[in-house]
Amino acid sequence: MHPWVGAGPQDRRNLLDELGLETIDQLLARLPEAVRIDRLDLPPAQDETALRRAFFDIGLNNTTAARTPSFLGAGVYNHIRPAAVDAVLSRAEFFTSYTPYQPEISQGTLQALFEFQTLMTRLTGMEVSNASLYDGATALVEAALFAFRVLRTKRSRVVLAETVHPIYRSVLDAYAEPTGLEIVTVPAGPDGRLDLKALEAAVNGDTCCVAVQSPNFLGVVENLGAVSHAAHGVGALAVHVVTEALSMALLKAGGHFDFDVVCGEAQSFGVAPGYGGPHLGFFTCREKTIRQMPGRLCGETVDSEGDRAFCLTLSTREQHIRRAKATSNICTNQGLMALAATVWLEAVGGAGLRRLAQDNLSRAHELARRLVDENSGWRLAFPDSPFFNEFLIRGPVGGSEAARKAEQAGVLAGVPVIRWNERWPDGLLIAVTENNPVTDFDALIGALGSAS
Amino acid sequence: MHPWVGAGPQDRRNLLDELGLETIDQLLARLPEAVRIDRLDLPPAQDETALRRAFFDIGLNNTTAARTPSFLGAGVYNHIRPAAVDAVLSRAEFFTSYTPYQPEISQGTLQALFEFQTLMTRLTGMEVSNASLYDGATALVEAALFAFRVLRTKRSRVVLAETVHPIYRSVLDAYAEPTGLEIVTVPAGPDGRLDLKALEAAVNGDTCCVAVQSPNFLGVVENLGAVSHAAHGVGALAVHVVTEALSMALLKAGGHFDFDVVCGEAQSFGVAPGYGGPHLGFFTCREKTIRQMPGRLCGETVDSEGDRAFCLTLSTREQHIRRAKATSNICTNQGLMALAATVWLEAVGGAGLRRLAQDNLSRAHELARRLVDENSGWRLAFPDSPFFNEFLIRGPVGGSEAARKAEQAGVLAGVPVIRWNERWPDGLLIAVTENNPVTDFDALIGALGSAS
Amino acid sequence: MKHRTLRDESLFFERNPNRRQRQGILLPTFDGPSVDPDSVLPAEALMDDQPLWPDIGEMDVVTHFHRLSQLNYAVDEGLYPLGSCTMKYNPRINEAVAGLSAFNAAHPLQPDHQVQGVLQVMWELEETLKTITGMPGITLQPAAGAHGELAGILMIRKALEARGENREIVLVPDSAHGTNPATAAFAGFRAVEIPSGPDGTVDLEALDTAMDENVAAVMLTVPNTLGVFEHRIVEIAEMVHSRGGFVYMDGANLNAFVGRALPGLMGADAMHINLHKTFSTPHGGGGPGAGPVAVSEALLPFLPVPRVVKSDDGFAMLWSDENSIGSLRGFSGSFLILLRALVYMRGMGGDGLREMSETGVLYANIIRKRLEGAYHLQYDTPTMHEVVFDDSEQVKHGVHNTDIAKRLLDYGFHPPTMSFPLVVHGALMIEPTESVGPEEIRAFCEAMLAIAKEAEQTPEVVTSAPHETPVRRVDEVLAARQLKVRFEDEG
Amino acid sequence: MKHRTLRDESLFFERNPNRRQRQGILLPTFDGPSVDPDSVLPAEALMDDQPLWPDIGEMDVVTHFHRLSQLNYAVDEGLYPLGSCTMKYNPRINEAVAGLSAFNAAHPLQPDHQVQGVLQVMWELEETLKTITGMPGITLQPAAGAHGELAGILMIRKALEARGENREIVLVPDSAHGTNPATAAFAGFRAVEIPSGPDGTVDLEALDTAMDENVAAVMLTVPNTLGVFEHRIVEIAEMVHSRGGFVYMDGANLNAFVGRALPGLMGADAMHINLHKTFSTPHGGGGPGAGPVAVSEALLPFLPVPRVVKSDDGFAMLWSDENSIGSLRGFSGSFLILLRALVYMRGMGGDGLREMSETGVLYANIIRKRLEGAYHLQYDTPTMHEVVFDDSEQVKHGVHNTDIAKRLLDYGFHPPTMSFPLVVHGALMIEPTESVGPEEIRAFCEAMLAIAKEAEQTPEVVTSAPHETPVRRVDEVLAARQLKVRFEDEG
Ligand SMILES: Cc1ncc(COP(=O)(O)O)c(C=O)c1O
Ligand SMILES: Cc1ncc(COP(=O)(O)O)c(C=O)c1O
Repeated sequence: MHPWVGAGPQDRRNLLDELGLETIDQLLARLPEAVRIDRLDLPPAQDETALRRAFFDIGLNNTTAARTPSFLGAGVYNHIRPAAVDAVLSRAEFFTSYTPYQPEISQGTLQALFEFQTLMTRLTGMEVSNASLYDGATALVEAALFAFRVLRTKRSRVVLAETVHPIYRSVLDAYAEPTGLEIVTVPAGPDGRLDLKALEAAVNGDTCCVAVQSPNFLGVVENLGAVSHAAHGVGALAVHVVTEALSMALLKAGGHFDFDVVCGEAQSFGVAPGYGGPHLGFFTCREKTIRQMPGRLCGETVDSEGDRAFCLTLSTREQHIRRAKATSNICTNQGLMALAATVWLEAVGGAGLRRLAQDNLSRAHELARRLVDENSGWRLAFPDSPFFNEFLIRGPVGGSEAARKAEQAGVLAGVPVIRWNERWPDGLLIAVTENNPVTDFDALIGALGSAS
Repeated sequence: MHPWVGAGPQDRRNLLDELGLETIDQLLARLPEAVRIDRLDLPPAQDETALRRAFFDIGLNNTTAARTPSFLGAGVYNHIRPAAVDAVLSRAEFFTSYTPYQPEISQGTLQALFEFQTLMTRLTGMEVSNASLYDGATALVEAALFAFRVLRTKRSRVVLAETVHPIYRSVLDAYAEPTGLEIVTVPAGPDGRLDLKALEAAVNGDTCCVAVQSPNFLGVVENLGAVSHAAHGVGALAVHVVTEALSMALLKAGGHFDFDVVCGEAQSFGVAPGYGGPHLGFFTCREKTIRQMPGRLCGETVDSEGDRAFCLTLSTREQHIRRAKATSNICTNQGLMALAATVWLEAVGGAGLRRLAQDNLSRAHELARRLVDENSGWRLAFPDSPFFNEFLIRGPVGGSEAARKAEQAGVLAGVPVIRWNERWPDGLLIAVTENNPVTDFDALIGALGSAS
Repeated sequence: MKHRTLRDESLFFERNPNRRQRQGILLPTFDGPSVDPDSVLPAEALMDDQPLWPDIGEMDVVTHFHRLSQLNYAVDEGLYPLGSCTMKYNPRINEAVAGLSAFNAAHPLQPDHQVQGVLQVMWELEETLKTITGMPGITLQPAAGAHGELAGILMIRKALEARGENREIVLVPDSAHGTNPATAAFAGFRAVEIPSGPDGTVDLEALDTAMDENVAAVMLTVPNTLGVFEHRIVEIAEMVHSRGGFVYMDGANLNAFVGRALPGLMGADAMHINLHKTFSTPHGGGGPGAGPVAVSEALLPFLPVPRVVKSDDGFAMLWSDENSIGSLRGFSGSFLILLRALVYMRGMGGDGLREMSETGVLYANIIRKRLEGAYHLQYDTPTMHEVVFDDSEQVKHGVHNTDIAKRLLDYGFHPPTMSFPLVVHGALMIEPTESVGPEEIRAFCEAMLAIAKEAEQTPEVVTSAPHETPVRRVDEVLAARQLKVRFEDEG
Repeated sequence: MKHRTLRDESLFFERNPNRRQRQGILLPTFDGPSVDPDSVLPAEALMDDQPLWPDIGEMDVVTHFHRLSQLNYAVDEGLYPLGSCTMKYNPRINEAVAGLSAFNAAHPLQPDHQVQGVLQVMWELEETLKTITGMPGITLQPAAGAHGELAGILMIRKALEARGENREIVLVPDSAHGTNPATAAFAGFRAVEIPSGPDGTVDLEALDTAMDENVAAVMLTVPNTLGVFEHRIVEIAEMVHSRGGFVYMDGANLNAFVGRALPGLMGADAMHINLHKTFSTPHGGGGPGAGPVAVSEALLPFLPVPRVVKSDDGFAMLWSDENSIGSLRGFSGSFLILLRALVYMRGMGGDGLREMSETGVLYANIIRKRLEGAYHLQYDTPTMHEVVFDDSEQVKHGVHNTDIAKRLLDYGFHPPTMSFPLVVHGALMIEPTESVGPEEIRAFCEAMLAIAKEAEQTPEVVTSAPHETPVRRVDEVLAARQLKVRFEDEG
């Protein structure tokens, strides 16, 4: 019997005897003949030596930021992941346990979630945070549905900035029809920022929310105050979507501009890029709307001796209690990623987080300056718009071609944005983090120079 | 202040205030001027990103069995190291704790040691085992000193088989003079086995022990019964040294031949080659001589409520109690490696261990057969002598040259033995483990063929 | 039983409460010029420079989480018999492979030729899942089971649309998991419950009545949440299909029959597969999971994008496809979870996977047999991989299922799932972890029997449990009444 | 204080006691022909095919050790104030680097050109240690501190031999660690004790008398085991040297002054450095460690082989050297420990290393200040990195240092070192872990003060401690009297 199966062949024999049976087949007698098979046509079990070799070899077919200078961002960032964070995550007490439904032997997970919620509210300037959602894109979807529920009217119009991550927008599109939402997209101006005039025109009495991303997909910092003003002007909710969560250490998030929801992706906080997942959706809102919030929530309480304790709470919002009337169908969430973010944020520290954001700002602006100064032909797509650690550049060739050439020079140069929107300049979106030393800058500048 | 220092600059200030001091220097006032410095001339601290890059790059300058077919053995073997073993060893409860002097909060380490001792006695066929020594070479030294103590006479002659690992022999040499031992080496016969006639001649009334390795350095299985007979014939102790501990699953160790000590190296049991350390010295002997045993020992006892418990015992043999009269000066030992071996041996299992040894035997004999059959020019140095998973081959060129050529063909072909002994055939010592798939065989045969 | 002192662990925010300057991680330093935020960012957008929380040293961070971890039970501690949740052993080799930077540093927007290894893994996983389900199409995108349900239901919706139909109802048995009706509602359908018959399976007559031309799909769990196999599944599927509906199969219980039966033969049109249940990826204290969906021929055109395709030049990501329902999340899936599952499947091989399922069923039946005298069994239909008892015997002594659960904690076991499925009042839903040896199953049964005895003889010991946990019984009602969901500094 | 139920964990040998066929690890399979042992090995050499112990599944192995681990205290749980042992935080980055197969798969008999990375690490570590000690030569070979002592004393022996001298005595202060006299004896010398003076340092007059032409070396610990700096170290070294002896310095306490003083300036001829103390490599529940030795000009010719040398072609291993004392172990050192230490040193930088030492001294002084009223301090000489109290105040109430230690366990702290150094009767030797925040130091002091109060008011609570540990007070006397050092099957 396979070592991952606890009982050997003699054990099986004994247990069958105890049941008064001859064969396992007798236990499976209820399976109709028509659906049965005897065995799977799969290769035999591979031992660990073989597995390690095989996957190491498969991995050789990937070129990644681990060994190649990379400026890829666009919603997934290559930030530090300290060894101490990995060490905590590899504690079996955390990674092999289930959702903490039994609080008495889950205080570790619960307290960590409570700390996660606190960290997220402080970062976003909001009052309450849930314990995670699948990812940033689904967090945006949940925000739109949340707005619909909160308003309790039949307002179904979601006004969406064009500068929201195009993948998030397409995800929202996929959910829109079945959930009965109507999506209206507001274009960006030539400065890469949401066109506020167009926004004023788009919102109306049928609008349930206005959603804006800042820094937006093009790296540009939006005018959040104006957006919430426009949304609230028509009685709609204002939703701030964040894809680079580190930005909130330096740039006020929606909570400071009277937004009703700040949500998005917190992969930046200690979660591996991992070709797109698992990542960490987050969702924060106002206390008064907490009962409409999707996802799990951890609360403080006491035990029977009056000592502080934590447990999941307000589960009457959730599918396992409320079934068809739940605020969302989410069950398994991204618990371990929320833990990763908690460890990461606490290890980086409050002052450290600000320093790190400041570091990213400095690097990105220095690289932008050098790209312009040293590479005749390459320039910022939005030279007058503020940015944090990501910016769009244009040059003598298109983004895709530049990226291809840079790859030959050993640099993952950035994300060509043309694939999503013909209206956007055909450039490269460049993200810079603390993991890009100056030698990466030199490599990029050299590569783009030769791609000119 | 550095993050590995718990107190920040303000904390330091506060604590100094509490002590009524102005500066740290005041705390260090007792340091004489003449010995002081202000700072170390070392590079500034490197962050983790920098460290990872730097050591990854340094590692690129190593070629190892991890990515290259390897037949290197000679006392250090490339056996499986299952992920589950690593996972256990990375539990902070094990790897960040001290020697279990406080048994009440060290039962985890203690019970594991008790299990280690049990496993080692079963493997060696001996009665008692200590909780580890530095490595196989020092275990041999300790065995000789142990024999000297056990006999309580002034017998100082250590009769050593020439086929004991040459590095072990040189280590014993280094200790011999200061400890007052006299080393007499008995040569091997042309079959690669200890010359029993010469042994008879070498032992005498001044002999405290006879030490033999089996399988010996050349891979050949020795006649253990004859050795213990010879030793006991003159009232000396018989010491069996083992460098490939896996062999004991298939080949009776000294315990089955009335030996007084079975000791050596257990790196094979889940410990990384690691360029030579940390490895795992082990030492087993008879119950009647336990008080002369070097190193720590874990024993079973009860707690104040009568429940089974474990603690370190017979510490009156050790330096911290007995000081100059201790059986050895060893203090820190190889605790975590003993744990690795325990996890490894239990995971591999009793029947599994036998299967694994059988597997090694099959592979080694098949490779030997193919080398001889397919590579005209290469042959076994000792064609009529029994071997387990390691054997010496001779060919048209010397071992060193063959290894050099094989390296160019991408194979770490084996250890050239000529460097230690001009008397031995100038060949290659080839070790085969379960981590050598048949493709490795093909590579070696190809490489040696072209080296002919 | 042993026990051990654990230090009270304050909240992170209570550490270094005076916010003294400390440092938790040595951050990379930038040699270039530092940019003043004021000079490049609008003043009104800037946070002030007050740290949002304290800084503590690296060791204090590590001890904080070490101590917190000590308060948790986990699969590595032993049997975790949560029904429906399928707590499997998480092989360490999965983690080792997922730790390779060649995989975890891959960026989802890299061009295909740079990530052929990633795509190969996804492709092979799809092929393996096709073999296991006997179904022709797979999407790896969903982030968990519930998300997979949504993907399946949306594909069904789209298929109906393509047929020009506008059906409004999804039928869901009363024993179904909460995500089933919640998903149906989320996808814009009305969830209508159908009752279970006396043997715990779907009441065929009720289904017959309910299954009309307004029904888009029936959602069935096989085996169902009572651990009972829907033995008339083929007839049911035929009935549903013949009336123009689709069969959604909740595959959370696939672990009961891997290698012994094929959902494809049962007539499933869509079925999610919880890789974090059947295929051993860790639960992570609540997630992440992955919920690939297998689909029938009929739903193939509607599979989400992006998805991996294979051609002569290697593998490629298909980012759009005419009839696809689109993308239900960012990027193409929780890749590092998918990777772990593939390592597991390869590590098990076909026979290993079958042996695992068989052992789950065997253990569940042994538990049933051993506890049957002491705990009441509402449905005595043959048990597959899990068995649902109830507390009716114990209620006579004032002991409820929650009390039994809490008392088990004192015995060092994680309790079964409580109060689900809803069709069993006071349910105790037991699903054994198949990777433990029979000794552990025995120990669990002994603990359960001891508690049954206590319930009779000293019920107050049970009702006041747990006694030996880091915190005593937690007041969940208070938590909901006096909501406190974040830490607030005193000052 | 919280506490938590832990399952009793049987011995591995008691699991699957009937030795039913199971499998713990899927072993690699060999496609070639299987060889019958009887056909290739002598019959009398063969084991019978009875397994030597049981086989259990992989999960059972993992749970076994998981549960065992729960019974241990560890640095990651908090302050570990073991005097002399120097329990430091073990940075996780060390482990990450040591996990690279480029290092851990290297074989010690590979030719130098294949392992230039390994040799570079060793070379750089030697250079760093030279800077830290101010001494011109290093051997990385010793496996631990005691092994380093032996290397040092053997070099001294050889140096004397080279001079044609045959000195027989090594002087060791009465406060020295047990390994010092044990090493001297091991190396064939007679260890002679010299008393401490009233301030805890070496009695200079006694030394003056003892230090004759038969004395090979004086072994000094700086600061000594009382945490007191030998402030006349330079004079002592001069005296010893002027009479033809050598100064061996026990560097186990080097962590008290890294970056603030140099042993090279103190006149040391040889000093071992416990990388597992001063340089953060984990203690591993008893080992492994590494004990490199720094030597003065006078001992350079005698350094052990093999050792790394640098040339224009890169690094090389020197396997023999005319005057070398030879090899004291297999191969060239515990390389993976050396590697961790270098990662730590680079991660700390020169300033970080100094700050760490300073903080250790600061914490020790704070602890001294806070506990001074409650516990008796035999030597009130200024404290460096550790402070030694004794139990004389508590003995008045029948409470001994062991009782205090055991009671601390109930408070969730590891106790200080007990009954060492021998010059203090009933010693409690406290050395703080420098990486904890001041809050942890405070909590420890509060626990110590609470126990001092208990000793006065409710001494029986202390003398019957521990109360909240996985096992209660362990009978160490019985263990030695009724020796049971391996498990024996019943049958
Ligand atoms: C029967 C059943 N269906 C669906 C789900 C939902 O799966 P997930 O938690 O992965 O979203 C679960 C999980 O508990 C389940 O047990
Ligand atoms: C002062 C002193 N010297 C020597 C040693 C011996 O070092 P090791 O345990 O590494 O052999 C120790 C270790 O406890 C010590 O504290």
